[in-house]
Amino acid sequence: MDVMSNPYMPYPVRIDRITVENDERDLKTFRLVFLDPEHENAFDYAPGQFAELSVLGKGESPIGIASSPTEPGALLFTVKKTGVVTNELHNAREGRVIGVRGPLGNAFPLDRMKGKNIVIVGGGFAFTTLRALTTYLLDPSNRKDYGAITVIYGARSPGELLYKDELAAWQGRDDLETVVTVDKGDDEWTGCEGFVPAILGEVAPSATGALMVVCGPPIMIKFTLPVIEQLGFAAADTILSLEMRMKCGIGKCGRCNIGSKYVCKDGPVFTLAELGTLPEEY
Amino acid sequence: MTQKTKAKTGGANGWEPRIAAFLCNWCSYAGADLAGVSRIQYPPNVRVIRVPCSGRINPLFIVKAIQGGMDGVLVSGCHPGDCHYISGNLYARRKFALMKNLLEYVGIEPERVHFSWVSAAEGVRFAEVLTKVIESVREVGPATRMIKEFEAVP
Amino acid sequence: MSELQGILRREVAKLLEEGTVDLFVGYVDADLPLKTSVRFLRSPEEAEALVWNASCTSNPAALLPPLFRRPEGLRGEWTPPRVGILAKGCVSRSVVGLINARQVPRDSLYILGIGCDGVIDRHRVMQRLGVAELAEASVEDGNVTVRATDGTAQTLELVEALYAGCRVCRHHAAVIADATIGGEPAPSDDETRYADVEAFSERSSEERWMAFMEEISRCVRCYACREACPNCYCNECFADETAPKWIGVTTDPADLAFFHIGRAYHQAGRCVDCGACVAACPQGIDLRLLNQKVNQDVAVLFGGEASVSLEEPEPLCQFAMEDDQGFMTEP
Amino acid sequence: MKVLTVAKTDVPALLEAIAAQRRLIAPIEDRMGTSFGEVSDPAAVRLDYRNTHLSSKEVVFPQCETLLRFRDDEAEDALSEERETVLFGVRPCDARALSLLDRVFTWDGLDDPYYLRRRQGTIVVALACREPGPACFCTSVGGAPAGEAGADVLATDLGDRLLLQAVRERGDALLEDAGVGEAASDADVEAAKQAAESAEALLASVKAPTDLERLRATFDSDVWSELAMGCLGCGACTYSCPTCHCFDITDETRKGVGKRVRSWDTCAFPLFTLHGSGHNPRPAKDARLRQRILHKFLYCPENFGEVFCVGCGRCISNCPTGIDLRRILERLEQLVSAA
Repeated sequence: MDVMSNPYMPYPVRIDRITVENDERDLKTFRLVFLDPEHENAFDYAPGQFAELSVLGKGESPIGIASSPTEPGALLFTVKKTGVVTNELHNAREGRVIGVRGPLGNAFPLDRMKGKNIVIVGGGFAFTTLRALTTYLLDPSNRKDYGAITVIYGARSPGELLYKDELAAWQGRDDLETVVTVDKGDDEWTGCEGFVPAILGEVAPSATGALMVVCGPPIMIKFTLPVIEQLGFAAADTILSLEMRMKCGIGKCGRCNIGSKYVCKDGPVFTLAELGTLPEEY
Repeated sequence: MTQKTKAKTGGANGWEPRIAAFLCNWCSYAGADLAGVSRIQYPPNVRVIRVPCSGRINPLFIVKAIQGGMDGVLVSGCHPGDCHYISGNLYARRKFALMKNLLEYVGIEPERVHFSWVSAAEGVRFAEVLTKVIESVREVGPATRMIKEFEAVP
Repeated sequence: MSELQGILRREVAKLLEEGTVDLFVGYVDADLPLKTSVRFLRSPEEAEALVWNASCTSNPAALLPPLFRRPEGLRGEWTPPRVGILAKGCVSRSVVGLINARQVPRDSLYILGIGCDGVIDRHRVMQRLGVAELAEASVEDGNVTVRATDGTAQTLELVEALYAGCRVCRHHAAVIADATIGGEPAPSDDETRYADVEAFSERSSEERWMAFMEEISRCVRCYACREACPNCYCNECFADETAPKWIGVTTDPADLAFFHIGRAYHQAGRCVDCGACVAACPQGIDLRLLNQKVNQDVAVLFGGEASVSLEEPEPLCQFAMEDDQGFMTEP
Repeated sequence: MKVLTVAKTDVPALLEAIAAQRRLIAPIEDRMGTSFGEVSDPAAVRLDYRNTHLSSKEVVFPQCETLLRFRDDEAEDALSEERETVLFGVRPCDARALSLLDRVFTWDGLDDPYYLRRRQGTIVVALACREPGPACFCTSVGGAPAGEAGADVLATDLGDRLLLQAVRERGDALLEDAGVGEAASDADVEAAKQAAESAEALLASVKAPTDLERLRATFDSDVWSELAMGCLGCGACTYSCPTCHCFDITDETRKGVGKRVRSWDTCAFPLFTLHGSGHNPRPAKDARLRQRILHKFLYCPENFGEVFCVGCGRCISNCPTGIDLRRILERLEQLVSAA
């Protein structure tokens, strides 16, 4: 059976470049290039979706796609070293062939976002698909479709921030507001200090005609949601992305099942209103 | 790996036994070391894994080694009474007796699983034990039980 | 039996009534022939449902350790519950094993010992009678009666229907108890305790390997044997570990062999031959054939018996200088 | 559609004719009673059993199935051509379970090629129940002892002969092709109907909760920890369940050669949902038991409009501690109707 019609077959890709993202060296970004250009065409994705990174002999790991479809030629995945597969990836060298299976899951509601102001709030390592979204929105062919863009991104320390060069570039642009914060700065840090919820409260983006997209570790989400509510964002206008253990990625294996939803198929992107109808099992 | 493919990759006689040897750091590893520096000849079929104490050996290591394609396993530690940790080898002795019996019982050839005491001063003894282990494994041939089979691939 | 059942219900009602225990775990009737359910009782009224008969096969000690683990995420004070358990001989030994292994606190337990004449092995009944199903069966007058779809009935003497371990049991009564009900059946002096193991051992290595693989080839990896065993309280079983990954999750013969060798081996010096794993296996694998080998070796080599006392360390938690080392390789 | 009778003495000939060009899987006696197995001797096929101790899902959804094979970094899919298979003599509950599995494996257009290849090549001959087993409750969950769901042919034991009613094209073609048996009389069909009715009358009725809205409200109830107290957390129930379909995907490898395999898995195991970070959304067995029950009786009805339980009773007879799904359902219904 053709690789493109068997959902369990990964596309072979070459690790083109590996970037160490943080001081702890447990976050690396992999730039992956399809061996077969036809596969790249078939891999039709949108920001918010994820894919299974496949290392033959080790297994697969579901990872959010950090690149935007507006950056053709390669896919980006930022991977934290946690288990068997991600360890293997971290030990891999540039040039190695691995597999990508996807795109899987749903995407951020790009159509619904049109004409709206977009507030993007991210914390730590969960910023990956938000980078994809921001990059997509900033693309010259898309930028005019969307209103004001505010990005608030925080990490534990300056060394733990992802995509530092891009953040700097965004901060220099006038078509979006970028606020980067760290829990605690170091000697060289000149930017914002403070937790994401507090900074969000200070920046206080208007909820009028706006959508909120928020991704981060559970503890950040917990304290950010009340702020979002205070700012006046409705639950239906607050968009989150869930993390669950996954295997098949196509709504069969049952692992990521929450209530009647399968995170891999119906998610990972949900509005806060949708999450409210699901049992709290995530 | 099956018997057949093993035969293909083997030496002049078609096959050479591969032995995993778990040696305690304080006695048997030093014994093996002594055998080496004393230029005592012993067969090269062994892969040595150094462990702090024979009491550290999880008996499942032995099963895993055989499943992983080793043809025989040797576990060696300090003589009773000489354990660096006082009694690690004595607890281990009970565990090993049971594991050896259980493996033999389910049909893993007893010739593959060996235990011995070798002190740091016994370089000769180490070489002798190892030679005996290899002879014993040679008698039963390549390990085939517990080995996972894989179909042909591209 | 029914008189004893009455005493049991009264005793348990009293324990719950007087607040001696918060929970009591015993057996109630299941809606299936030759089966009972394990039930945790909270109120004295529920004690009326308790039963005591030859179908009380499970070992409820397996359910104890989680009760004494602090609930995840709970902050502040937490008092473990006081739990009563109906303990036939083997169950009481499992409780001893759990106490010795610091998995359950003695102080929080109330052990109600009960004399046991042995429990039925359903697979054995089917095999002995040559029936494929136990759709209708009952125990009357020391006989197990099984009725087939065509209405014909077959009977088997109860003693013949018992789990093999029960027929050679030395501990019909609880080895520790806070109170005991029922008589104290005499321990078996049956010398055939390891007969199956000995018969198996006599076969050739090749034959044993084939027979072992044939037996475990039925395994579906449901881990009912593991979960039903009070000894399997590990937070993470070797079979579930991924680093190191001991075994795959498949039913490849090599994975099955590793699991069953590992499982049986981990019973060394701890198995009380309660038969819970055998009763739990949905595939009828003769797990006792493996357990008893290890039990025999522990008894013969170290003269030990698992979990019979709170004072004596378990057989593998001790050693003797003069332990047998005839198995060692000498140059 | 063909309606035939085959004398019991001709059943081996029928099976032989079916097996001539296909793989024949039927109930065969084994140590645990009756199990599905590939038939080599038609005389060994048992049609007088109540139910097999494991379900027939293994035929279309094997416990372990190779998805792909690989060497180093190169993989190829392991989809093999499947021989046409006849699953002969499954109870209607198991046949119905196959039709439910179909829903999952084709859900939202996300077809599972491995499942479909087996399923599409499998012709199902269901055997109506005359004497339900002691744990059976199919009529309480939408099934029937002579139900046709998932079946291509429905067979009924009429004493000295089998009545074979084709209920789908494939079944019709199978009977045509086998060429054994003669046209059935109206009396035979009537007799089968009677048999189905009397079997139905033998089945106890279990009051299962049907109000989904209220069932959802039990999520935070204490009832789950009460129900889960006796649960060991093993997979005996889910592995013997004909509709449970959760699986794991793992790589098996040796020196660069290997395979990617999917194997049955179960929500009863803590590892099932354990995140890499150590967080577990269902950390305790009450949450896991709740998942098993609500998946079948709430989430699947929401997604597919059908309860994912066919009332075969295997989870009941296989539970090591005697947990009885019927009692769980009644307890939930009690709770739901009291709400």
